[in-house]
Amino acid sequence: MAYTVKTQGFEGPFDLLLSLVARQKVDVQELSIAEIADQYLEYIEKLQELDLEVASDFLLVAATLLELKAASLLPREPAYAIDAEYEDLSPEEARELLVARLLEYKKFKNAAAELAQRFESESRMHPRSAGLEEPFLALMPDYLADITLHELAVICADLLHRREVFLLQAEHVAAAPISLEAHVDMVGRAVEHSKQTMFSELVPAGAAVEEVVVTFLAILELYKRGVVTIEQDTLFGDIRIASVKTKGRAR
Amino acid sequence: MSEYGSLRGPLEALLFVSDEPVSVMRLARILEMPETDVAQALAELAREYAADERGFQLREVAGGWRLYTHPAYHEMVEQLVLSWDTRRLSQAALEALAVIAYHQPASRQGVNAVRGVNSEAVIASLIEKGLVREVGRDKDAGNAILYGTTRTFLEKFGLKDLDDLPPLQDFAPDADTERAIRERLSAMEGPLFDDEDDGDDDDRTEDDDSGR
Amino acid sequence: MSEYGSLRGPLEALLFVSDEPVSVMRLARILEMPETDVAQALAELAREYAADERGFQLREVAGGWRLYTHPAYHEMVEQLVLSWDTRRLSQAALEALAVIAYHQPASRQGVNAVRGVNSEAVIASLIEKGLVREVGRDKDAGNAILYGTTRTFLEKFGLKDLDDLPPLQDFAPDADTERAIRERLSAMEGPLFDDEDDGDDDDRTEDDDSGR
Repeated sequence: MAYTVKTQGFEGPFDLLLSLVARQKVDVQELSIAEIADQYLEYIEKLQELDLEVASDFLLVAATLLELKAASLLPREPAYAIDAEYEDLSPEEARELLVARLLEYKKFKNAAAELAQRFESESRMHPRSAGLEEPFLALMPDYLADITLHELAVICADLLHRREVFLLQAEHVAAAPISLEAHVDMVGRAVEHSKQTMFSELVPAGAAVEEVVVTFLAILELYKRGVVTIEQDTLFGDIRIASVKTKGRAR
Repeated sequence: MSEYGSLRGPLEALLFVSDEPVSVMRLARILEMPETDVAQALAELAREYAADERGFQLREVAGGWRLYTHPAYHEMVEQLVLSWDTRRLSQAALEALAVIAYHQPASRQGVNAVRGVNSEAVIASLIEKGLVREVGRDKDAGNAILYGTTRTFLEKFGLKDLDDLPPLQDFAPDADTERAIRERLSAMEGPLFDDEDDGDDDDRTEDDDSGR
Repeated sequence: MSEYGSLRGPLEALLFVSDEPVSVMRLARILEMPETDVAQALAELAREYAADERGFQLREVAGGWRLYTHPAYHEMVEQLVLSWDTRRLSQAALEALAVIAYHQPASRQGVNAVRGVNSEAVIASLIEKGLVREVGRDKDAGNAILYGTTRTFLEKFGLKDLDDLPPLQDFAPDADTERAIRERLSAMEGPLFDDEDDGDDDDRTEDDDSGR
């Protein structure tokens, strides 16, 4: 699985899930969160030398897997649910829903492959787009009749602008501005300050799923660095995070 | 056939100067001939080019007819003219495009729902490439922008019209794939249905993970 | 004749995409055939087009061979050109003109790159209108022709000189302008299936087909 994630550019969580499914059983409970987190961090470090698009796909997939994982571990509060649709469903129903969505996605993925093929074969045929022969050029309608300088400038600016937007908005990257390191700092400070804290206190009510996931990641990172201890009394229960320095075991 | 004989020259001349597909209607108007005759002559001409192994071909795309070079000569043609538009479309772009093409008018949310991923940037790039455009608003969904494909889309993908798209059903994963997904998706329980033993009509679904 | 048979297809494809005379030498190099064979095949092809009363002709002009529409059909071609959609033309022409005005001297490839589409024909028409002219060659880019604006351009837009062009920064479009431009751009796209009788589809983008 580590190999899979590393070497392929996936088009989102459904794509990755499909691929995993083709290879092995996928049990969200069994996903190794540490492995994903390690790869995630490793990937971020490499970002500069990598194809941004592929990299952002990976980040998205990693974040989504963590999201799935987090959702399976955390209390089933609305904010933690993967998707509102999955709430209040029995495991069987949830699975059926996911199966349906994967099948639907697979259908479009196949259609996209067909489109790619068409695009490819189409690019081997060149239409004639040579300029008109001289005798006809003068006949072209006077299409610049009422054009003002202002319009001309706006059009040029817009062309450049369109291009910039296109170049800057590498896929997905803009959508996830949450910095893991920032969260690590923030959670680290919070824990240090109050000796111990509960996970539910770290994430404000109504926080975005990404926020929850990154906070969760931050805890794991702090644990890995030996800064905090983590305890969870019951499955799906709240998580107690305590600063290692104080060895606080208050209760 | 004599109709064709008299139409061939003019048709060739008109098609030769056009820089976009020309509709039968427009050709008929200029030629002052019934559209049916013109349409027949066009089809005949296309056949003739193919049969004679010409260097160019006549194809019906995007609601009109247009001359193209024969794909066999692509490499040579590329030595003479720089093709300016060979940027390939990413997998993401193709997926979003497929959803919009088949579900149009489609909202961004609709595309997101199918792909399981935010498609805003991808849609923006499809618009930038002229393949997709805003076609309206969904009053029932907070005035969400609705997208559809453009004529450029039809041209770039060699489609006569939207009905020329292969039926979406053709791309539905087969029963085996479906069962595999169901069985393997989760260790929660065993397979729910294990009595679907339809033969494997196509297994393209299994291993076509398009590497990039 | 068999030589001719194997050369005809490739030759037709190459001539088809060229908008300027192509020399026998160049064709021979691409085809990897002796120049004499190529020259013979060209002459043969020209004869064939004439004998078959094609809509186009192959003529040897200064510098090489080039396809032309047959003069017999010039009136029809004129009608077709006159029927071209002004809005489509103007959008394309304006974009090319804007890019050349602000980035001169600009090569065709440069204009293509900014516009994302081929601009050959558009530039030809701007030259014809006297708004754009060749101003030099780019030695670093295979001697590509460089274009700039003309005095006619300055006069038409009431400019003293090029420094008089409004700075582009002033036109970083705000959201509203951008939307307006975008809508205009997509209106230029034209309806999907019928490309004439445009009527007024300028506001088509708003909400006419949002139902579904």
